[in-house]
Amino acid sequence: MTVLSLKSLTDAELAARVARDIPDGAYVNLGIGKPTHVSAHVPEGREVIYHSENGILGVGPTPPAGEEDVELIDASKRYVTPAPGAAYFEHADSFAMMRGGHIDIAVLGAYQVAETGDLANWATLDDKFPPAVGGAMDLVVGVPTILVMMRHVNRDGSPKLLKRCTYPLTGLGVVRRVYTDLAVLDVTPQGFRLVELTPGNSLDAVRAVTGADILT
Amino acid sequence: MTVLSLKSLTDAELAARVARDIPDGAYVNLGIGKPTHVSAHVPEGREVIYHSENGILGVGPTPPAGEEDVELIDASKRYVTPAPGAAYFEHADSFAMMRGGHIDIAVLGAYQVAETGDLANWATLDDKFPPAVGGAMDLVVGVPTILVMMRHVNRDGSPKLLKRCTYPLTGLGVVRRVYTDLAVLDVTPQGFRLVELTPGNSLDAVRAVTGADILT
Amino acid sequence: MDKSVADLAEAVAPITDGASVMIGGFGSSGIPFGLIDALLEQGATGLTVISNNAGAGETGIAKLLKEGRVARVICSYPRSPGSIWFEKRYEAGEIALEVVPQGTLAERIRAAGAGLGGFLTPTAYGTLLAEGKETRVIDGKGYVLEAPLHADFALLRAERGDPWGNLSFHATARNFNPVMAMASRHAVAEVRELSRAPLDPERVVTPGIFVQSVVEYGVRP
Amino acid sequence: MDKSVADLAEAVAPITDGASVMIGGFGSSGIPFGLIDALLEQGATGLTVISNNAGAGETGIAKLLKEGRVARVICSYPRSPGSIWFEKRYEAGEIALEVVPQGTLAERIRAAGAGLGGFLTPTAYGTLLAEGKETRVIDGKGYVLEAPLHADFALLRAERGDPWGNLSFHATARNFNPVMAMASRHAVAEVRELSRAPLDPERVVTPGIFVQSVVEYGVRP
Repeated sequence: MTVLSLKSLTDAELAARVARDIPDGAYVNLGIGKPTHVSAHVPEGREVIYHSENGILGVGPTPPAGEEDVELIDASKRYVTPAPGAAYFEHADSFAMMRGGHIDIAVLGAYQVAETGDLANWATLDDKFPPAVGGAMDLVVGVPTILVMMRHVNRDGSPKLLKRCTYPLTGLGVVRRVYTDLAVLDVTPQGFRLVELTPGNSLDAVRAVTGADILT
Repeated sequence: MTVLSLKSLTDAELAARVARDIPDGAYVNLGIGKPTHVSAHVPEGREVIYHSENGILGVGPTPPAGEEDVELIDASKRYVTPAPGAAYFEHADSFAMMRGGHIDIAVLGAYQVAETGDLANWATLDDKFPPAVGGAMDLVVGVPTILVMMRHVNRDGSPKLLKRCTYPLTGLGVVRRVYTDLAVLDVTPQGFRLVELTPGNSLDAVRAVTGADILT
Repeated sequence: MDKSVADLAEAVAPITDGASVMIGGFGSSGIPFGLIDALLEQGATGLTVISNNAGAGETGIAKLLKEGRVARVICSYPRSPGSIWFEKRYEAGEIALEVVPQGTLAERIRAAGAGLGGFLTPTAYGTLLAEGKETRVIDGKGYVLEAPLHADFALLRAERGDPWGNLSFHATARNFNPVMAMASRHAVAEVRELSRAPLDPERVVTPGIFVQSVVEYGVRP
Repeated sequence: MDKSVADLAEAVAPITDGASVMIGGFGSSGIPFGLIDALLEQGATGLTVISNNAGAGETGIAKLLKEGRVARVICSYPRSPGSIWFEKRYEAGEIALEVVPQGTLAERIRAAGAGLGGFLTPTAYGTLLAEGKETRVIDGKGYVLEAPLHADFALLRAERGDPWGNLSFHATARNFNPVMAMASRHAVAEVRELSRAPLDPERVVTPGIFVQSVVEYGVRP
């Protein structure tokens, strides 16, 4: 299989690649899962303010063992601390920040991304598996820059980058850029456009595991 | 003129009459003008919590001279103090209290009240006179018990209690009870119904200065 | 004014079978575990539970689900690590589920508390969760009309309360608690510390007008 | 992060002719008098002013009206004791006036800040102020559809601020300031005290994400 000849970034390498694109002074929401690792990789000297939808702006590092506060967590339910300049607030205010366009960047995981920028990251087609939408739909309509970070293909080798999503959508035409273990792609009016290949991969090999065209 | 033979309550007597009907534990909004005087007359032993739409619940008495705080005022722009148990909040929250049905009673002044409970208290028909609506329209749609206190007639002797208001409306069918210097009247599906005449007035004399029927 | 009640049992006594009950909390924070346990003991059943999550492990909402007290769940994120009782009841078809985007859930609750008849939100436009709902396009952007979400009761968790019902919160335990207080006919708050003196009016997050009773429950989870 | 600016002039420098400007305050409280004076000096004209009142006496918004800088006023209560400059400009037909019920004004501003496309409010249903607006009846109650109200700038008054833009307020000076911070593209706050240390996260009323610059102005009116 073609997929086996590709060289994947590790999760940490992927997080570091995304982090490079987070500018100083940005207000950023990190989705649960892989995106939470981005904050650990933001280059020194940049002050990034993290929003967590459960009511904190200015999420700081994990507390030392033994100093956890069960009532001070992020949206992934991990223990956190307040960064300097942090604020606490309730849920309606928190989602006003998201929906109202105040957050600059959100980094989200995805099941599927379409070349139109459609995002599917909340429900599969499995009836038995109860759907759980959380705050993803609010983020994608309000945050001007939606970045997706994910594996380029599913475990079975099937593509996650598609002409059209087959899973229920989170939002229409919302994704700006996709970071995978194989490539970085912008979503343009013409479709996916290559920004860069991750080290050791050829465009042909990446195209072979992508369910849509890649423009260059 | 008939109006001259009537015996009017003073403003203080009228305020005291309204105050008698404010129960212990009520959340009350007092409109600007005459209604602000009601709080001074609530009988001893009752704890009434006053809401002022500019962001305080638990309005206390006027501060002593020299201790005024220009940033601690009520909706009539009078200096106030916080009562025990008071809270400060912003405008959207303040009007959520009003519109959302959380305040029990509002006491408002009026230009006109119709037998249908329609209230006119924000604009006249004078084009030169700029309209100023304030919070009255929000109060009347949200507060279940709207009490009006006003003079029974205009200075020129014309009635303020009418079959239909001639001034622009503040709200439709919202007034529960009207306290005037001549009588207390409930608004019922059948129209105004007499609760009591103020001392020294006959029903016939009051009817003569009222622009709608008074049921007994 | 004294809205304090002596114990958790008295606080949840008014809750009847079939009631709709908002329950504050997100993840492990801001959940009124004391009140939920008291509600279990009290026995009310056939409940509609409105909460962000549907419980995890064997505590809180998970315990209500385990004991079969819940007929319907309205939430944004029912499936979490350890949400086994929710999953069991859901797979067995024993509970009705309404999934609402988290911000829409918060805003629908706030709208109820604020006396609004509904609002237009861009959230979920063009998705499965907007199916059957009225939509409109304004200046090229699609919106979904969402209705206010009221409840009979709210169970809240706060850090500090006073006899007037004023509440303040600790860190991210604030979450849904303030809007739920606004949207329910009868809001009950368990507070870690019940102060007899009034809270500082500048530090009140939920003014007492939104709270019907307060009970001290000192345990911090 | 440092959102503090050196003086009032720098804070209002970005405001252009024809801009819409929200101005916090109710009566005499929570008005950014320092920023308004700086705006007068700066010279921007043809402004749309969105505020609860339209000024009184010869200060604040009244001075902007007196100097002919205002083309349009959106407010709930323009006529107050001493609002002579508003009345003069209004009677002379020199300003356009939109009167909005106070709660609807606050809610329209909040809706803009929260990214909503509008909301249904019972306020003003059946009155002159609902004329020409879409209405509907839900469960027998009438509602008016109201649109969000955005602005280019907001001038705010707060008690305390920090370099991250976090704000806290004093007593009833809070009023419209927090929602206006949310609804404007560029919110400027004058604060009585600019703290170099961050404010206590529990005491922040307006989180810094809503504020673009902060300037110290120690005078309390």
